[in-house]
Amino acid sequence: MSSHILPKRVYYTIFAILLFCTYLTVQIAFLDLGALNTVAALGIATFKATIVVLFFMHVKYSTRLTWAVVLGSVFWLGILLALTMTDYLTRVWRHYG
Amino acid sequence: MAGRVDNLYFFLLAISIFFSVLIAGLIVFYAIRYRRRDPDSVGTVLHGMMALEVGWTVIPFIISMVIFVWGASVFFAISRPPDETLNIYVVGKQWMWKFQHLDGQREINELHVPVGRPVKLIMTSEDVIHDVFVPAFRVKADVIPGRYTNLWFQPTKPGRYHLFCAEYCGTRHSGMTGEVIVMEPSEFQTWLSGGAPEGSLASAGAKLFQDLACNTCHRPDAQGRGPVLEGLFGKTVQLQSGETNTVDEAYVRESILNPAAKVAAGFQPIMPTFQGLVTEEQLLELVEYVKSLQALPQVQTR
Amino acid sequence: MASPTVFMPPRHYLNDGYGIKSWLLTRDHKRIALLYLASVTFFFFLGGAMAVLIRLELATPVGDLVTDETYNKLFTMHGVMMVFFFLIPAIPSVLGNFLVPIMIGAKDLAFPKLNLASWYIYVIGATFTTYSLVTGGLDTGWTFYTPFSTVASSSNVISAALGIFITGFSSILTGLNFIVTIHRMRAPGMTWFRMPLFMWSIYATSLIMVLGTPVVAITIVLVAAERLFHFGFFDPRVGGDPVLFQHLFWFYSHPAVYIMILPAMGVISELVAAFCRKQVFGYKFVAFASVAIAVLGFLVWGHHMFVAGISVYAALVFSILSFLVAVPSAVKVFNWTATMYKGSVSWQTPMLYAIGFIGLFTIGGLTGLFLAAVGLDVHVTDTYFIVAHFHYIMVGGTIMGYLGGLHYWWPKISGRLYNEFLAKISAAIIFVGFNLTFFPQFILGYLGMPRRYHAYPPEFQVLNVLSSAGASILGVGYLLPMIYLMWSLRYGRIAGSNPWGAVGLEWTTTSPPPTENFAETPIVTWEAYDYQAPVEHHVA
Amino acid sequence: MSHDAAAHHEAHHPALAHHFDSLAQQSEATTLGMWVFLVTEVLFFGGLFATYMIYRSWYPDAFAAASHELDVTLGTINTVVLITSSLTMALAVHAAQLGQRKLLMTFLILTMILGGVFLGIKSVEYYHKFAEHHVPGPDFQFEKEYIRHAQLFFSLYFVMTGLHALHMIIGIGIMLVMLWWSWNGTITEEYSSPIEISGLYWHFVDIVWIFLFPLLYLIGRHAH
Repeated sequence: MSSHILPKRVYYTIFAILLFCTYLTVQIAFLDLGALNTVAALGIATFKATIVVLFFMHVKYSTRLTWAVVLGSVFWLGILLALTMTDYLTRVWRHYG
Repeated sequence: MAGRVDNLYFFLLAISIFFSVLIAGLIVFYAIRYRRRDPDSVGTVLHGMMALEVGWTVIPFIISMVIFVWGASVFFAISRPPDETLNIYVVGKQWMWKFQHLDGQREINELHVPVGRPVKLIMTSEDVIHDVFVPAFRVKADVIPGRYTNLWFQPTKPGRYHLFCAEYCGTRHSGMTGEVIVMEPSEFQTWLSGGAPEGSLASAGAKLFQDLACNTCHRPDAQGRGPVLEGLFGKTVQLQSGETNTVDEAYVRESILNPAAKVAAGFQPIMPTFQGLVTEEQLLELVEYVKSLQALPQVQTR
Repeated sequence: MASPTVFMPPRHYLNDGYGIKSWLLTRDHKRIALLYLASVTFFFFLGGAMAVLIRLELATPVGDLVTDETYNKLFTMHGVMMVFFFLIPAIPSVLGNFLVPIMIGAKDLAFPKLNLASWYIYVIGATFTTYSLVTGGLDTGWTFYTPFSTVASSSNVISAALGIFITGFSSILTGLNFIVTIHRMRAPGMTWFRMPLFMWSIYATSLIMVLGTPVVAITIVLVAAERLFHFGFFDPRVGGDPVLFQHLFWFYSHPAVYIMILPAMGVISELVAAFCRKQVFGYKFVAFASVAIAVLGFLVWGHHMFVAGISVYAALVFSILSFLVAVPSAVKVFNWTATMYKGSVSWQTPMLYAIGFIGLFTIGGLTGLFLAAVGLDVHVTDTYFIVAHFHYIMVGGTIMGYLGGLHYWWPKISGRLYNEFLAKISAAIIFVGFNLTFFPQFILGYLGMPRRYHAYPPEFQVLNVLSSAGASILGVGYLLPMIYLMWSLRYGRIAGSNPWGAVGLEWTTTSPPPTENFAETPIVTWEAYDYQAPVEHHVA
Repeated sequence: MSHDAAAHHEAHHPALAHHFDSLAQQSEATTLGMWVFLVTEVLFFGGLFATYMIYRSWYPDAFAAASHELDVTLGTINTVVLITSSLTMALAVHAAQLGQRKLLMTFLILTMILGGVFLGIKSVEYYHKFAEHHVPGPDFQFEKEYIRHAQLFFSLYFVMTGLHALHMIIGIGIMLVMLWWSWNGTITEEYSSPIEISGLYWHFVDIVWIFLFPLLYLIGRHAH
């Protein structure tokens, strides 16, 4: 729907942020931060994904229903990951072999 | 144990009968009491009563929580074996059960156990997922390839009880049955001593330990390149990666099959993998052998 | 019925174009519903035939009718056919497709071409699965657990998995179509709380179809990758975890059982309202109960794996959540019962099916509590207690609901009335045959007879013979509706637009309805199931 | 679902399907349809991410060792290529909304080219894997210590990037159709929703890669 036409410069700024974040995530990967590496990598990736969703996919200006669908998909992915982890984090005997 | 499961079962049966009869009775009664007498009659309007709705949401919730707590307590009892148990190893293989007592007896599809003593089965599978199910003891546990699962029961009455495979495992899944034979302790001893042809599991493990040349690196005098195994079982060891790890069946088995996964601190990951070189039975023998190695007295008598 | 003019409209969707092309390339949701009706019925009887063979085999303790190899293929195909090709598509694709646009006053579904595509995808998926049935069958069970399905099974796992994978998309497209239609194409005045409860349950079912099916799709891709390219995802020899397969599989397959039961609950809400001529008691609670079941249904899959080696802590988490999902179902049953209080309860066949449903679903649901209690589940899982539980929900619930709905909307679909007397007899036969088949299995289960056994110890024989006897009665019971419904197409009395005197947009248009459903888009001013408003305003 | 005069003007618009009341209702429905489809895609890849998460938590060192075998520079270039294609796609949508046909077609072609470049680089990487025997199966070679768990990593690598590449190919196919519709005038300023929803699909495929890149390529790089 030609609901909300964004000015071109919004796209270019978002593009620049995305490139910078890519550069950032690659640099951080080469520093030894232990467990923080994964947190940083996922954090940056989530940030990049959110700005793509909000601006490139116009969700920022879309109906509340679209918001519900987007948040719903993330929530259901969370259910799958979280409840599976309730099993794997608390298994007493180690896996091996 | 069977008693506790039965009590929970009868409690639930009572609740189910109560609610089924209630609902079935009500709908049949209403169907008859308010049956349509003339074709155009319309039902009287009843405005929903919030109290009723909340009532029949909260009450089933409370009942289900009671059942949950009771079920959980029974499950805790089932899933945590007592400390002192008679350990028996079980290897499930496509369509047969192999049992191994610690003193070396091997049995196929039959398991002799003494009455009155808690028995713990330590189980693994050689191919697909199986499941040891003894209906009389109300116990069941899947047998998964690649790791040990365990199950415990305490028989109270001598006799012969069915043992089924309860996880579909292929063509002769229904043929993969066996029998648990519960005997008086005295009878069990005679049976035990009668059939021990090639010595205990640990002794078989010791022989294997030499054949596979494990002793070249694992020496009692700590000169070898591998850690000293005497008295190691049950202790916690420091790992290369800084974590600590208790030495139990799973750790011994993993270190044989996949040595580099959890290298002990101060040692190089040079041990070759034995994956595919040792069968499940041989693994059990080695584990028993390591368990049987007592800590040496301080003086190096060997 | 007392409606003034009983006539068959000259032009309606059935005679709006003739010939194969008008059916195979139709975009009319009503015709697509009939295409689904034909294909779904075919697979119901194919799966049913296998069930009869299984029961015949189990009449004797020794496996003597068929070899154990064939028996394993029989119960696998019975499971696959019934679950993926009958229970999941039946009510949503047949009754849902036909009624969703009419019940909300729309001309058609949001994406008619996608709707036809979803039927073709269903047929392609079904062809693959039938191919694998004909050329040697599948012996992994409908659950195709690894490492048996990936390493040990030598049957046509890939072609059957491909069939199920493709049919999954037909389910996704149907769900997607319903969600968009309900959100975007309701007639003016048709607010969410004026929609019939069948729509609420179809909406909740569509949510599950869309959110659950993709996960079983990826699980099948992983199993296929493991079989074809040695990508050992679930292979313990490479460090994979077979229990992870079960997590991914049941993440979809438990919500799938709610895909099967929720539409049937929707049908029952309609039947109880129409045949008591009363607003369903606690309309909002029943509506939200459907959505609650859909959401909570995704949190409970672990109760299929209590003995499969998951940790004690996880077992308790899944157990408590499983008890939560039981509460909305209980609320629905209580509300149906309360609706019948002081209603004008007619004893026509659809209502008999509804009463049968409520009774049997209550037993099915309560036995579910046995399985959610972990301590008890350890003993009864993988035994005939489970088989009895889910058949009480699937056969006692979904199929009773499906037949009730089919009978209730048959006049609207075909414009003809079926023979009431014959219908009541077949309903009674089905009720008796069903209980005789599956109630003994509860006892068998507690005595410890495991599932999927080709031969069993002799002491279980008596109950098994009872169950086999019941199965043959049930088989006959299901054949009867086929006969008198087909008969009614030719010789049934003309139904007229509202034979039951029910309230609902579908009863305001002619039977069978015109291709665009309504002469002009209706404006809805009355609440759902408002039987107090003057009757004539409901007849278009 | 407004019943005002505008509906009559749109009533005969070629692209308006018979069962919709207005173009606005139709494009709202198609957009919602695409978003619901993207939910299924999120959960489809979600199953893979769950598998990845568990096996990486079980075998961190093997995954780190195997991840070092992947070429980070090629991965980074691919990420930049895909983000640029997301930009050109967004600009294509922008042009379609303003009815600038020429600009729309150039951006669509640019997006397809960038997609092709991505697939090219991907096939180069796949070739390296085949050459170095890193494809799980009988002839899989890797350092002795992690030979078995590395196979898990590479199985995940091939299935995740393979499915992603498949979705990329489907995306390019959609772009071709959009190019054809833009060329023959189906797409106008009034009726630009097909471009918008293909844009949604393309951005989604880009988001999947945004997560795949760090998870597969950047594990434990510091040890390198």
